[in-house]
Amino acid sequence: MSESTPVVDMKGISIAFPGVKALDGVDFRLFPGEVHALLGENGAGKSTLIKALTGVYAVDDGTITVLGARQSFGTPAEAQAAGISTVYQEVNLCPNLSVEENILLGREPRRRGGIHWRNVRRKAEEVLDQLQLGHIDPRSVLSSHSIAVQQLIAIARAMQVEARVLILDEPTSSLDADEVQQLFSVIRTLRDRGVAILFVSHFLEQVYEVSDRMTVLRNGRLVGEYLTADLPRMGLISKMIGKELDALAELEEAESRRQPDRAERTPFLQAEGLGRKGSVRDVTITVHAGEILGLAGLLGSGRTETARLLFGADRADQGRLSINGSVRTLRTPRSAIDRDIAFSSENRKEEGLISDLSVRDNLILAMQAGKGWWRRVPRSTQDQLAEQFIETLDIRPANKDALIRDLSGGNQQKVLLARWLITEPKLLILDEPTRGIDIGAKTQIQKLISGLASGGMSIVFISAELEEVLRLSDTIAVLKDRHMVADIPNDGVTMEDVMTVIAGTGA
Amino acid sequence: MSALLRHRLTWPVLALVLLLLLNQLFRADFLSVRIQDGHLYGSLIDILRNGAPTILIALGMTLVIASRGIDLSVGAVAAIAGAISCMYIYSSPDPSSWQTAAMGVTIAVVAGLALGLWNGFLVSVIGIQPIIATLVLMTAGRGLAQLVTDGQIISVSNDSYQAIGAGFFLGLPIAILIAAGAFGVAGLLTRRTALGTLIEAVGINPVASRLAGIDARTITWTVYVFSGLCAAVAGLMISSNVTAADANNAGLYIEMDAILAVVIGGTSLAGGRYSLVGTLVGALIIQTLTTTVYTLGVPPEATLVFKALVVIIVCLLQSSRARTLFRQRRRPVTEQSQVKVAI
Amino acid sequence: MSVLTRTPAPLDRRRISRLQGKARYAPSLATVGLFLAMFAVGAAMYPGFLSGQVFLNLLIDNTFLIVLAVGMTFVILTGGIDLSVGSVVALSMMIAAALLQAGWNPFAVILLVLLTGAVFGLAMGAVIQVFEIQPFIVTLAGLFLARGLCYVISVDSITVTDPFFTSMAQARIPLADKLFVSPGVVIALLVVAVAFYVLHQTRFGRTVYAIGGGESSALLMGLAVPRTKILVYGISGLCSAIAGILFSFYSLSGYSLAATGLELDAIAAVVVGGTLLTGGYGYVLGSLAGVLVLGIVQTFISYEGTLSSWWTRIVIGALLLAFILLQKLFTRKVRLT
Amino acid sequence: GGGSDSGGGSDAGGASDGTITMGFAQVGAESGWRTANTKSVQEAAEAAGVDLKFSDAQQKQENQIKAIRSYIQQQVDVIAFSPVVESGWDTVLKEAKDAEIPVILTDRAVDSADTSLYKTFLGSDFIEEGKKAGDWLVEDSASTEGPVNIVELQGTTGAAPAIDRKEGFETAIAADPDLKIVQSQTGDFTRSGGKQVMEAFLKNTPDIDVVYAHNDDMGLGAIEAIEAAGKVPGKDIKIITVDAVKDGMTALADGKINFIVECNPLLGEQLMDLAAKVVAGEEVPARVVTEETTFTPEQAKEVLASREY
Ligand SMILES: Nc1ncnc2c1ncn2[C@@H]1O[C@H](COP(=O)(O)OP(=O)(O)OP(=O)(O)O)[C@@H](O)[C@H]1O
Ligand SMILES: Nc1ncnc2c1ncn2[C@@H]1O[C@H](COP(=O)(O)OP(=O)(O)OP(=O)(O)O)[C@@H](O)[C@H]1O
Ligand SMILES: [Mg+2]
Ligand SMILES: [Mg+2]
Repeated sequence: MSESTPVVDMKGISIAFPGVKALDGVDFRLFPGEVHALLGENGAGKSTLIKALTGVYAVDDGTITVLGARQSFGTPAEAQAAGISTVYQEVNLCPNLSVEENILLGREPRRRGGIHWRNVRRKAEEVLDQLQLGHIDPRSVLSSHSIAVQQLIAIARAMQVEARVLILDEPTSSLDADEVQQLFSVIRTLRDRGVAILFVSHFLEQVYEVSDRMTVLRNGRLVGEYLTADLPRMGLISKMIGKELDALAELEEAESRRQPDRAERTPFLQAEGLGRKGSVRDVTITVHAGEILGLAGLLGSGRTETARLLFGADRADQGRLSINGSVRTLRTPRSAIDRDIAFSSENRKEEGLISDLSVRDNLILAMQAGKGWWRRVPRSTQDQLAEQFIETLDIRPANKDALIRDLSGGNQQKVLLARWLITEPKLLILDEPTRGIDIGAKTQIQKLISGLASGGMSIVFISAELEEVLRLSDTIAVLKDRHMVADIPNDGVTMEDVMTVIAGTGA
Repeated sequence: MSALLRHRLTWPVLALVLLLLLNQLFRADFLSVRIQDGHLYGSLIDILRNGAPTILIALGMTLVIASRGIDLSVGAVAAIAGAISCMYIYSSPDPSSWQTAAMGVTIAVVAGLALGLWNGFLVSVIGIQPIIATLVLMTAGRGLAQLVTDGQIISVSNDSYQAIGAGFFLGLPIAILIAAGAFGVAGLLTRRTALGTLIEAVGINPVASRLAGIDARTITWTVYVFSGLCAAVAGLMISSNVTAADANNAGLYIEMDAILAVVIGGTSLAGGRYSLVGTLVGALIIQTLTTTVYTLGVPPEATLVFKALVVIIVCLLQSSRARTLFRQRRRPVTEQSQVKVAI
Repeated sequence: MSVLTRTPAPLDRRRISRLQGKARYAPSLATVGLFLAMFAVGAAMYPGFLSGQVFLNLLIDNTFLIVLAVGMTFVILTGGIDLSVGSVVALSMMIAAALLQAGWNPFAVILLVLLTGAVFGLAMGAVIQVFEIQPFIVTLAGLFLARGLCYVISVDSITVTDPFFTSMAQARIPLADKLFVSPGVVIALLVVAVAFYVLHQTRFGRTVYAIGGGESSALLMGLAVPRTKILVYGISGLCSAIAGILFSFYSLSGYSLAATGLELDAIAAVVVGGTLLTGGYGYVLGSLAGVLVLGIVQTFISYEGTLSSWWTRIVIGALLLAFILLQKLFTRKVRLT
Repeated sequence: GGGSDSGGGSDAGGASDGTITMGFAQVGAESGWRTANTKSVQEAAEAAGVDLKFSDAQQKQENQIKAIRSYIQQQVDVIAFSPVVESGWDTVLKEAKDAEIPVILTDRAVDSADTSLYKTFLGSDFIEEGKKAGDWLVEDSASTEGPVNIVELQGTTGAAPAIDRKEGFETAIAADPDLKIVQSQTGDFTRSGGKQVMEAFLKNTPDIDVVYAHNDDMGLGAIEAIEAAGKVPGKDIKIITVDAVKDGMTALADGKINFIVECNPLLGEQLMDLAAKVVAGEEVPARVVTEETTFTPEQAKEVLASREY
């Protein structure tokens, strides 16, 4: 990694949104042949910096130099033409088009005026193979794939061009270990070819594994630029959150929660052979009051679909479900909510956010829906609840009137979590609640979850990180190929145990 | 000051004022209002009275649009309501008593509610795209109205009935009082209860709203019923104003005027956030525009060109882009709601 | 931090997602199927209905609507709408008729009309894009403007006597035994073919779909969103002008009140043809089928011949409803979102 | 002969068994006048034993052309229609001629240069109606001194009756230089249009003497506006209209309207007579003008009871 001239040199970048100074005089350099991690808490300004570089936002102040030339891209297209290829934080593809098209949109190979569809398919397959995604049918519609797969396709799209700069904004938040490794090996190959790579992630292991250099932001300001080798992990964390190390030690401390005695617990929800045609089957689980049930399984194994059945978002057509001792058919989310069940979806953009409404309105939504339209939650209660949760979950900016779409990804997630906590459910189903959340907030949320369980709430917890599942859950239900294969009480279960179950039992 | 300039109602209100001033310029007594026969008389009063049906329909339309829908059938519903009430009064044994009028009005309003129910059913239960669902009634509705009147223009002479559209109370046109009342009720209903927020939520992201436990179906249904109600009352006003039910022409193209009013008022057709006050201003702009054409004596063949130009100018003024174009470039990509579902 | 690994996805998943891909065609296919069914019902109910010429008349009588629906499909695919098409048809007819009356060369007239339509559309597109005003309102203003300009040209109707236009109006292209189509049909079908090609074989066409799928995503993917959005309205304007010429061939006149409400017919045809008004899903061939469905509804009514005016309207509404309900029934299983 | 080989109920031989099949393509149902016209045709057809195929074009020329094509396809014996607009009929009329189906125009004319495309035109003369209105006014105001301010409520912009009634009226009043049209605006042939326009006129021009409305409905709307302004219709402001529908005649009898030019919608019987002759191959005159008169309040009172529409 030579100190040659940077491909990208941003100086004194400032961007203000109404009410927020998202970036304040930030400098940033990116050299060819390096993997550069951009780090910071939720809302630190990482995504904004990327968008400033790629022409999505106009900068208020500062200069951007790309390949030695002053640039101010007016559109992402111009940035792309200048050799900057970007995967933005939210999946930004077209759900109505096929996978191959999403990969090659705008640069389809042509032949005699028309698109050469055979070549489109070939090129798409090539890049999918590179990411070991050969099993995905390039002709399938994007929206038929889970968020994780869509994320991978977005990455495939970015890698499909011969770019000078590759920007990846939280590409790994929904990927599994294999895919992360696969992605990294491609990243390394590209780096060795001299591509400059900008990488954003909240997984510090990954940052240390793949990056050569890092830039830390805090509250829109530059904290510093470091060589990865020079900055130990704890040092990095304290730079990110601006606190000293002992405060962190406390954060890292694992929770020790009194596990309620199995015998004395009352089952809140029981599913027997629950299933739905074309979706999952054989879901037999019991969630007791005060218990955390973890759903483990591979990507696409049907965890999300199980959660949706339990919440009535999809209607079960097999098996039996009983809640609080009586048999119920959940036809709609409403009927689940009326039985004190809550569900926070993994797909926050499409299934969570009401983007044009304020943080307060979003927070209050589920509670309001429960009360019906006639009985409005009084404004004072709304304000008080909003303030309370903005404080407990450290939602930034701490402005209840901000539109939720203007919040950073992690902060949006917190608002959605708060939406359900306000309803004080008896069973809370959390699908990937910690995705895209910075390490401080993540620990906070984990604490919160076990705190809630201690208070008697039942929780169904889904996470792509098995460690997290193991750490929090009292019982682990394992899914494989969209049916349930095992139900393991978590008394000293290890990752290997779970892996064995997944690998072992025949399909 | 800059906050005032940014407010989304500033330009529509300004446009309205400009239009009124333009009229004043051409006719010195345009803005003057005098008392005649115990009630207010003047062009401004005419604008309010003639604008009342549009205001009313636009009110219902605002909520429909906020929920990501559209209601093309309002004109036909207005025609049906007018036809039913006039036919009832016309064929009743005592066509001039207030009881007859009251009964006719009641039947018409019930019919409006039923037609709203029907639209809402097609949209929220069957799941037909609103534009098509309401197109069905738009097409068939005028036929139904003509069926009721047997294709004739039904004249009634009933003072109580005539009062709805042409009468005065405390010197003010009753039509505008009704519209104001409906406006107040709608404002209260949507802002004092949670209805407004829930409609917006359904309009912005129906999937997320459902998962948050909102009964999107009932909400959607409700807005169409409300729209039907507004259209029926507007239809009563229209027919009462000329003391006759004209099944073919009553409320013709009023759906376009209403949508135009809603959009000028700053509500996006993509659903979501809406502004009732904006709609009110929008409807007044449209009515003033019509009156302006008559006042200025714009030749009939140039009338539409004139209307088009005014609409374009109003919208250009109102567009946030036009304002920022003259200032510095500030263009975050508008994060439109990504969820695409059939409206 | 370790995360689970993935086993290769089971094979049937591939098939499922492929099926979901096919489901995109379902609404359009349902339209075609239902059209055929209606034709069969008509044949059973009315003597003389089952004839090739009845079908060909559907094309002959709807050439302009087919072309309009094609242009409208482009616009709706991007999630927009164009209300001005009916008025632009009338304007095109007026310009053509007035210029022909003034003795212009018919080909020069056609060229000028097409240019006017395209420029009119592009101008609306530019206003929509640059000033970020909603398409509905811009094109509604366009509707007023074009209609108003018709009156400015002439309040009276103008007859076209130009020999070229007359020959285009009265020429018959024989197909088989006593079956014929008009030259307009050939032009309209050509427009459909070109549109199909553009939408499915060019980057521009794919961008149209992408914008409908998510405008901000398309922008972030580096697609030429602004240009495409403007062009789409240009295309719709151009199609309206072509439709205007076809209407002139059809009626050999220019009339300010012609083609009123045609925009609603075009929108209805597109939607009946399976296109989602929110954009992103739909096909021009579906729109063609949509036009035929609307046409056959009218044929039904004129064959019935005993409906009074209001029953005509009621029956049209009812048939439309029945059709939409059936379409819904056939595509019920399909979740497009 | 077309594709139908089964020779259904309405083959060309229909005439030989005595029943005539007539295809009638109506403009629409846009006014009470039009509905009366439709009813008259339907009733007359029934009385004459004519098998009537009726279609409503909803004011669209293309719909009317489609209907006529379908009549040709169905091989009716005679086609009658009220064209939405004057121009643009040559193609489809040629098709009818080729299929040897005679065509009769009702109510409105077409401007085809080739008059052999249709057998006859039965209907009123709109220019004449305008003239009659104008003539009455010239006569009526001959005694008054000074300028007479006229406001005109036009029909739908571009519609033939609107254009012709305006033209005829203007021609007639040119005879008296005192008569001046001070304002003219379209009221779209509707009551509410007439009322709104009149409201604005009243405020613009304080001394209106005469209202000339292209149909009764707009005149009736104007009456309401005039009354609301505190003036007396028929006295302070004179009103002339065209049509003579029942509501108009009632207002005339009440003295709220001063003069109505009749435009008779009851063409049914005349049409059936003509159709029978045409199908039988007899000669018919190329132009049949409907019997039409004018009404003063006194005449209105006499005939009001017997008016059918
Ligand atoms: N379009 C916008 N309008 C207003 N404020 C915005 C907008 N986009 C971002 N912000 C604000 O700018 C700040 C920085 O946001 P940004 O998305 O860059 O954070 P981030 O570092 O990417 O966080 P995360 O890790 O949660 O994704 C936040 O306070 C956010 O609320
Ligand atoms: N590899 C794949 N190819 C095609 N479709 C897939 C694939 N993986 C998942 N899906 C589809 O995505 C949807 C979601 O599966 P689901 O979300 O229940 O799994 P999950 O265990 O929650 O996995 P994830 O970690 O992706 O959320 C299902 O409809 C499934 O058919
Ligand atoms: Mg971010
Ligand atoms: Mg999942």
